Amino acid sequence: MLLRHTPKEIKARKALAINPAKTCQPIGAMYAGLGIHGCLPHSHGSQGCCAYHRSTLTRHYREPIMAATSSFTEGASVFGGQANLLQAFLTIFTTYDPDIVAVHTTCLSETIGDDVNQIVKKAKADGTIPEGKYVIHTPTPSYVGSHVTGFSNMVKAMAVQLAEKTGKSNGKVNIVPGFVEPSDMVEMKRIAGMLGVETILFPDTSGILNGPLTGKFQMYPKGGVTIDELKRTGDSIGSIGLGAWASADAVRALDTQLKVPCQVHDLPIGLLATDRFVDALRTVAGVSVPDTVTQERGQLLDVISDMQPHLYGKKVAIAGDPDQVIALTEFLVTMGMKPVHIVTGTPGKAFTKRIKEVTARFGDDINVKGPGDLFLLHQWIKNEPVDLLICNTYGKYIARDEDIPFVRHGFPILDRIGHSYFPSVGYKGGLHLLEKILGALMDRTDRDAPEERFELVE
Amino acid sequence: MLLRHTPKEIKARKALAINPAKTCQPIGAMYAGLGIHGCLPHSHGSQGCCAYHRSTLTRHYREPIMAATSSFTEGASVFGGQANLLQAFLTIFTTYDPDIVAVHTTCLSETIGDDVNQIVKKAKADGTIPEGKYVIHTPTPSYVGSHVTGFSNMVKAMAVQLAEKTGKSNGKVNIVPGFVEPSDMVEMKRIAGMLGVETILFPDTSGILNGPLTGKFQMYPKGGVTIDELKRTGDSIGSIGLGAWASADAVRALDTQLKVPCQVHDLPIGLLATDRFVDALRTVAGVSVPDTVTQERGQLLDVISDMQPHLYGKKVAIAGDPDQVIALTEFLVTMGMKPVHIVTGTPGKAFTKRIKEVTARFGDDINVKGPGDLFLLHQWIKNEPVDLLICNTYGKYIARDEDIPFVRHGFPILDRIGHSYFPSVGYKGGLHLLEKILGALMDRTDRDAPEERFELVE
Amino acid sequence: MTGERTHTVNPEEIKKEILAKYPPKVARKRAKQITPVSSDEKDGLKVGANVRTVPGIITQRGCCYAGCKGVIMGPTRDIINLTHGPIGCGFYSWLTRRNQTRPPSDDADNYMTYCFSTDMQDQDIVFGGEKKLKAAIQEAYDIFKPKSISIFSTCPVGLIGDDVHAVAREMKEKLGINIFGFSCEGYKGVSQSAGHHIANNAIFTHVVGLDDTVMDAKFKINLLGEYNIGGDGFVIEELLNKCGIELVSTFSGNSTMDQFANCHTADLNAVMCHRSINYVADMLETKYGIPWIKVSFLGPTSTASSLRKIAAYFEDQELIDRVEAVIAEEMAPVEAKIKEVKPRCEGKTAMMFVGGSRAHHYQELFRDIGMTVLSAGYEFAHRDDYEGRHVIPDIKIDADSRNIEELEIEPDDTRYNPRKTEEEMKALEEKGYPFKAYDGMIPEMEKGSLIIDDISQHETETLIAMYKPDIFCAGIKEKYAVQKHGIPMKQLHSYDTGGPYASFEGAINFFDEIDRMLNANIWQYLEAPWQKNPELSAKYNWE
Amino acid sequence: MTGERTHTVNPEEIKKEILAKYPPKVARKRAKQITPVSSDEKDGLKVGANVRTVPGIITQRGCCYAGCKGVIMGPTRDIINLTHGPIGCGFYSWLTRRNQTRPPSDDADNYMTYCFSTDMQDQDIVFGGEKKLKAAIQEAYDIFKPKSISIFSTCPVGLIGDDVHAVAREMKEKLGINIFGFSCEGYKGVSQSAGHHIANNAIFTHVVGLDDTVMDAKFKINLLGEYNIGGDGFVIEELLNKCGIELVSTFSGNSTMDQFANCHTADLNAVMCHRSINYVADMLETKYGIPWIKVSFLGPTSTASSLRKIAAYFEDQELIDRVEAVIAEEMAPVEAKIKEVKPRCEGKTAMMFVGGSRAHHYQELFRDIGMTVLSAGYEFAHRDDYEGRHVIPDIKIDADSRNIEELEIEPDDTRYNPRKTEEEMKALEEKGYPFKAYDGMIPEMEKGSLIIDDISQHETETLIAMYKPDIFCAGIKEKYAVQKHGIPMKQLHSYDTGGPYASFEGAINFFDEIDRMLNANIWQYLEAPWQKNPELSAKYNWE
Repeated sequence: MLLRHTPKEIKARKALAINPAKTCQPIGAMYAGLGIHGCLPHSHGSQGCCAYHRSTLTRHYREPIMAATSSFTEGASVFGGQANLLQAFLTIFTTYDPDIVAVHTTCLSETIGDDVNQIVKKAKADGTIPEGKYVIHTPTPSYVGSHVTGFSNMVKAMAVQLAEKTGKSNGKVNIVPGFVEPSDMVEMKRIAGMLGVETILFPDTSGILNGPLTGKFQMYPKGGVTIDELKRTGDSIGSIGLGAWASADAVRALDTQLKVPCQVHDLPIGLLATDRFVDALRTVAGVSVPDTVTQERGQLLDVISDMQPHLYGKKVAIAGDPDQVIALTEFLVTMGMKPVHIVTGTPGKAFTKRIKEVTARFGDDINVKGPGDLFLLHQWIKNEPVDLLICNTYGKYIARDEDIPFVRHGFPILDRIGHSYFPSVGYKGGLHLLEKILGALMDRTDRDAPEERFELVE
Repeated sequence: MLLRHTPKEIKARKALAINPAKTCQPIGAMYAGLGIHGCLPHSHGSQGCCAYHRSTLTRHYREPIMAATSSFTEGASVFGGQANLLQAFLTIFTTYDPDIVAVHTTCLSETIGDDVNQIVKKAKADGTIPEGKYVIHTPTPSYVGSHVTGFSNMVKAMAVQLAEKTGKSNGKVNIVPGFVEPSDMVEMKRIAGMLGVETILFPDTSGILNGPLTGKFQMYPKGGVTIDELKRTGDSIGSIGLGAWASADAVRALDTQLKVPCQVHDLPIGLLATDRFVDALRTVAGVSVPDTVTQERGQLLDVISDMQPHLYGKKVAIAGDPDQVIALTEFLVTMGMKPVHIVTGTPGKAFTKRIKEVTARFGDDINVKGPGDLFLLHQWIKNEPVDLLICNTYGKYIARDEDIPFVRHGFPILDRIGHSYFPSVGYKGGLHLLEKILGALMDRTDRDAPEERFELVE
Repeated sequence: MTGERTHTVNPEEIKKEILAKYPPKVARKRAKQITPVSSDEKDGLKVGANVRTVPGIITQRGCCYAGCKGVIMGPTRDIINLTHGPIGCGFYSWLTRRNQTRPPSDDADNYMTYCFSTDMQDQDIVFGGEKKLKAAIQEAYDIFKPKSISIFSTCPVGLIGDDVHAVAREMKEKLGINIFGFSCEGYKGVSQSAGHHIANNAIFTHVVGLDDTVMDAKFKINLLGEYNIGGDGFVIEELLNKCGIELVSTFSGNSTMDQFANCHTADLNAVMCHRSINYVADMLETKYGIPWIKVSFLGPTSTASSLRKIAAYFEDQELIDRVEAVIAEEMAPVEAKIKEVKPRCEGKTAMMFVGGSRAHHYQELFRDIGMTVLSAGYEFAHRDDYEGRHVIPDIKIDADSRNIEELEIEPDDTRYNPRKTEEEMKALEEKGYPFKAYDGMIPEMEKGSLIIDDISQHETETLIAMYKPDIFCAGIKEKYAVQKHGIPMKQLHSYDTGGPYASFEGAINFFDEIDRMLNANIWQYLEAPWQKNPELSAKYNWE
Repeated sequence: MTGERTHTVNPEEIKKEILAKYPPKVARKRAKQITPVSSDEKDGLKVGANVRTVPGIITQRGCCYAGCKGVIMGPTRDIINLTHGPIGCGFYSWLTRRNQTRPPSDDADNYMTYCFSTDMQDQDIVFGGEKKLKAAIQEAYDIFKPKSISIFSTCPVGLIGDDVHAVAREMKEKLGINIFGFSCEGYKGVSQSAGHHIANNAIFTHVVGLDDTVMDAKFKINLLGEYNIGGDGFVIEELLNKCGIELVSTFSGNSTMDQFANCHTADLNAVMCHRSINYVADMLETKYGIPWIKVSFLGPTSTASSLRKIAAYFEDQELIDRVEAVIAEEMAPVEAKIKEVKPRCEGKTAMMFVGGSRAHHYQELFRDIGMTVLSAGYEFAHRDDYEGRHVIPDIKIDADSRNIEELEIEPDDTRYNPRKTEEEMKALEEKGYPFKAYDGMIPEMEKGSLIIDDISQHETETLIAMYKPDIFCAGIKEKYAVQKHGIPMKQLHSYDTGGPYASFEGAINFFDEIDRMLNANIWQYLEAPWQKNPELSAKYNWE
């Protein structure tokens, strides 16, 4: 057994995290920063943080992840990181020439209390940040929240630190897509496009983290939301934040500070959440939903109805980020499946409440914990086995030990491709998810079928 | 063992087909007919043919397949089927009100020598075919060729029997997509759209065989090439036939009869065949290829290069339709894989030649047979095992017996979803195929890995 | 809320509505096959059946070959079933029926997963296919050394005059194994039914009686007309065995040629699907003296009563007691399941159009969970399957039926052995024991329902539009057209991916399945929010 | 065609080109770490190393924690490695290094697949994390009953003043198992290297020497600095065993605490990665009298010579003979593979920037198949890893290094036992036997090549643009930036998904891998047809 020390008996833990279902803020902030065109994310802390985040993002996307670090030494940790950050700006703008640097902090710089805002001001004032170049920044202490929090913080920083209000509407809708894949961002834009809604989607890692092989490395690939677009988010007719954890803060800040009205919705994963997303776009922009969208909806519905015998009543364990897990759970319930063990690593009390809402038809018959970890999830599974596990790559250890069909979803996925290219949001994304879920379940049926029940037609 | 009687030792067979890799013409003609908007395919023969074809197409598409039959009895078989066909026209146009009926024959009506052309003329003359309604027809004797031949024949009938030449160019390019999925047809149109090329794609089963669930059954769903469009194919600037087996006859007929110049290309599956398709579109229409297309190409290339360790040198067995298998084989070779056993059930001498071309780097070290059957393929595999099998659903019996990773591709796929919704043509289709291939290979690696080699990062 | 609908729709009106859309001659023809059940008095109701389908009408029906090869011979595992014809016929009948097969060992014969065909080409049509057929048999023999090969004729075979029977005789002699053919060309008869008859005849002629070994068992019967779809046959056999009853053969789920050869040694024939196999039952009685009874193992009541019928036949108290004990034991979980499921299904409505017996047999299962069958009909039945066997003498033999050979069977010279004396039979019958009896579907149909034989796509649509049923049962070709309406559709040919549904165990599966289908939440999402609520004002909110 | 390039590019020019793009101060700093090899005479070449990375420069380097927890302690399977800090550090070092572990039985301890962390929250930062750390240790003990727990400090731990060592002592006493801590905060030192040193110190202090049991084997050694990436350690151990040499311990691939506790009973330390583990080798010699030698099992020549070196140490003819026999046997397939692969690889060029020894060790493997290394450098080495151990006395201890504790080791009172007398050592040395010797990378580098320490992204780009290498070796962070150029990139930290590459067997794997990477046809398709041939005339054709 790969996880041979995991006992069935569950003992309460208060201090020890085992096999976490989250990681720390800065990586989320780095990911968000990569979604601005011409941006170099910068990690203000020990160089190991930056190395770890770049490595993990690289393994997940199989794409270059460029980011710089303040390379703290013991001295800097004692005397403060201002000199490091100023040197970093100088090096970066001289050598790598980004349009914008997105600075996030780490537990180190937060613990010693570096005032990044102050340092950036100084750097602007003294020309270390050249004219026409931008620096945005956000505190992302690793000991608060999770990678989702870090993402949220950096997205909020984009809005707050760049958005301007001219008073003249640009007729666009801001979409904050949440901590999702580049493919998901493309799909959100495609859906909005089908509705004829012009959008500013930020951050936008498409074109950057699913880039082509062309024989040429580009430090700043095509793609990403532009600084100019970010500035104009203040003139949009409204904002839609997708995912309360990852996107609410940014759209609310625009609402509060620049009076851009906002809505916060679940990530549009699955039939109903996509319905709400489309409906929100429609009502915010005052457009009609074209038949092409309704057609895609109907296709998803069609496949779900066709495949009911394989879906209905199947028990599922899920772990992942709260916005993802909430929408996924609702999708599974919509399809007739029964999510029985649900964990997120990211804190936030609303999680349990929302999960209880979307699983209401099952009453109290659901294990849910946020924040929880994969060790707990595994123990739950040992106590009540499931037909399917949906989790990031780390779930594979549980899946193999317990011999459970496994669908990879979430962050990070280190051992398969596809997530960068095929969305899970929208109706098409739902179909793709469904294809994977059915594939996992039906492969298992085929594997375990006695010969007389090995079926040609399923 | 599911196929327990299949011996390793190969004995030559001349008369006995075992586990065929093809089926008969009429089903291909029926499928093609469904790709015209408002069309009811009609099977001129025994009602069992129609039932079988509808069942198989239904199981593959999980969609309603509407088609009528002449319901031959013994009497009709002796005295000829004219009365049946005339009655059928009457019933059909009265009760089901299609815009067009696409008649194909069967071995029965062919053997007795029914002159469908003559019957249709008569029915037109006497008003059994109402004014403004159309009937096209093609001979599809089951004892010649395969389902691909039947498809080709019906597509040719569409062109020949409906196309007109006004002398005024419509600026469009005809695309005959080959015997592919609705999703593939959508993708071909999307690619042409990205290039800004206006097309008439026929037949077009998208919207018809991947339809939505809406709470209402539509006998003639939205979608399909219209009769009007088919008429105008004669005014197009050129035709591109994709797949020599399924599409060449139609585009050549348009060339010969109406002087619409044509090109015939491989199905655009995989990097290089898609390159040729895009390049053909570009040169025929005289347009530039936009960056968006080059970007998609680069994405496919990128993933192939990233995943080389999992692909390179892997041995593959493939069975399917000749146009599909040729393009697939080339794709596998492009990716560094080694297709070692290749079978199609459809006759045609060019098959072996083309396969030898695309596998040239492996010299004579390849088993290829057309027409061959799955029994032979299985025997080859027993003699030289492979790392992957690509085949329609019937391949699952071989895959389970021989414990080979299995990717479903081709017709029919009766036990999984996805083929109707996710293309395998184009660069995106290549990515989707690749996702499936890698999934199959890597799942196997994970399954068989000793614990110390069970990898988080692959 | 539900169930009320039944009474708001008049079946006569529906019939009218249906016929209105046909050309007059077609309407007249169809009228005879559409029978409203307008009152509780059902005597004299007739249902036209086993007649030609009007060309162009979009029927459910298949062909003679499908009935012969697909239905009857397909499930037999130890024979090479060789299709003589173009590739399609063999291809489409390859593994598509879900009849399960479980050989006794890993090296026992099992050709179920194989498709054998002569794959006729145009030159075979022109010059005749007998040579190729012979060569194919030889190749099959060389590779597989099977104990038996059968040949199925497809449409062109009869037309070009290939004599498959002569070829069979020749190759049988040459190879020394049992080889025989079926003249089951697709155009014969009006539906699969012709193929059943042809299959029955050939099996009876070429196989039955070849092995006189008598099984060492006290109560041994044949189960006829059970094809082991989704494992039905397995659970029925288990149930019988539990009662102490042994199967000599099953026609033809999970069957072997050896069982057929030996089946004349059984003491009773229990017939499930009357339509497809009653010929064999009759012939076995005439030739060997084995009585037959109609049974059904679909639905707990039928299952119990069928077991009791078999036990009563043997007139053995020990067996009768054992059967009662088994019924008591098995019924408990079924009743518990009904209790669980019924509240969610009660009052809902169903329709079923399928086969030649299932559209009848399954009605009990729906009734058990409080559901009403609004309309039903068969795909390839004869009038007796609707009206009961008493109608047989009245059935007019038309040209299509006349062409299907009726074997002349005589009592076997040496082996005719009436299992019961005439007196014993009479005594049982007087106690109400129903030998050779089948009342058909009509008695099951409630007032307000509609019987439709050989239903068409147009009729299906009209029924759905007017009756608005909660569930529809038919075959794969109808499935998705029905489901597009948002109405779940259950395949009662192949059971979708489900089953077994026979026996007590199967009933539980079926109740669960219907419960799932009626109550899956997916059907509530047919409308998108913008369809439900098309106004266009945005409400901004923070949560 | 290839290989020629080497001589067309002047390393001095490249250096100039690189430096031109830096701010002047940065350029001055980097200049010291970039060393062109401009002539065949390499004496006196210096490579600045183990110095701070300039902020903002996009370095390959990680942190002290990564070196301590990730590299050294990570591979040890029977200890709970508990990260005290926010969740990220533990998360990123969870199963990401491909160091393989094979416990002797299914129930033997193996915590490799687990990530343990105190997941510090803001209140822990404010109020101190010791309480939580203690509780976490208690919980770990309660659930797992491990034989040992170690604690890794992350950045905030040192800053807020948590005394992990005090906690360790307290809990060790309370629970009666071995518990100890590492002050390996991420900001310490200038790279992972600091962490190696800290890990070495703690293991030596808290574990080595705890078990005096002597293994019953004639030739027993420790293998130091081998982390079993991709199974390298497995094949090396197999090879040694084949020769009759037993491993008492490996630092730290596939290792256990018990092995560490017992390692002082070995008779020789063979050091693979000099950089990461030479501290332990030195300390074991000082305290227990075990000599050490530098070995490498990467490349067949090195592997053979390392085996011979070990055999020579034991001065046992039987062993020497056996080693020669093994080498002869193992070398044959390697030579065959070289013969197969070399024609396809010869003349191609490589670069490697990685680790603290691999950028040196792997050069032999490339050379064996006719390839040239154009440029190389380490990520976290010290000057001795470039220039050889003779330079150690000259290395200036800067502030960053000074903070890393240097243990004062004395010979053990009772257990100090020189394995060889001074005379024996001297005798061997006079025969050229190289105790404690390491010449570093420089001798490997050819004229025209360029050595770069702590390479940056900008420098990588410049190298690629100017040298146009055929293959590039580095780590995951560099992989795809390199491959975007159409140049295959081999990870030499984690081997991508490959390995083992050590020993004779591994060499064959490596040659195959490089052959594949250089010759995969995918690289020839970078250009689309419309890019190659942009004119716009259609050619119509029928085939």
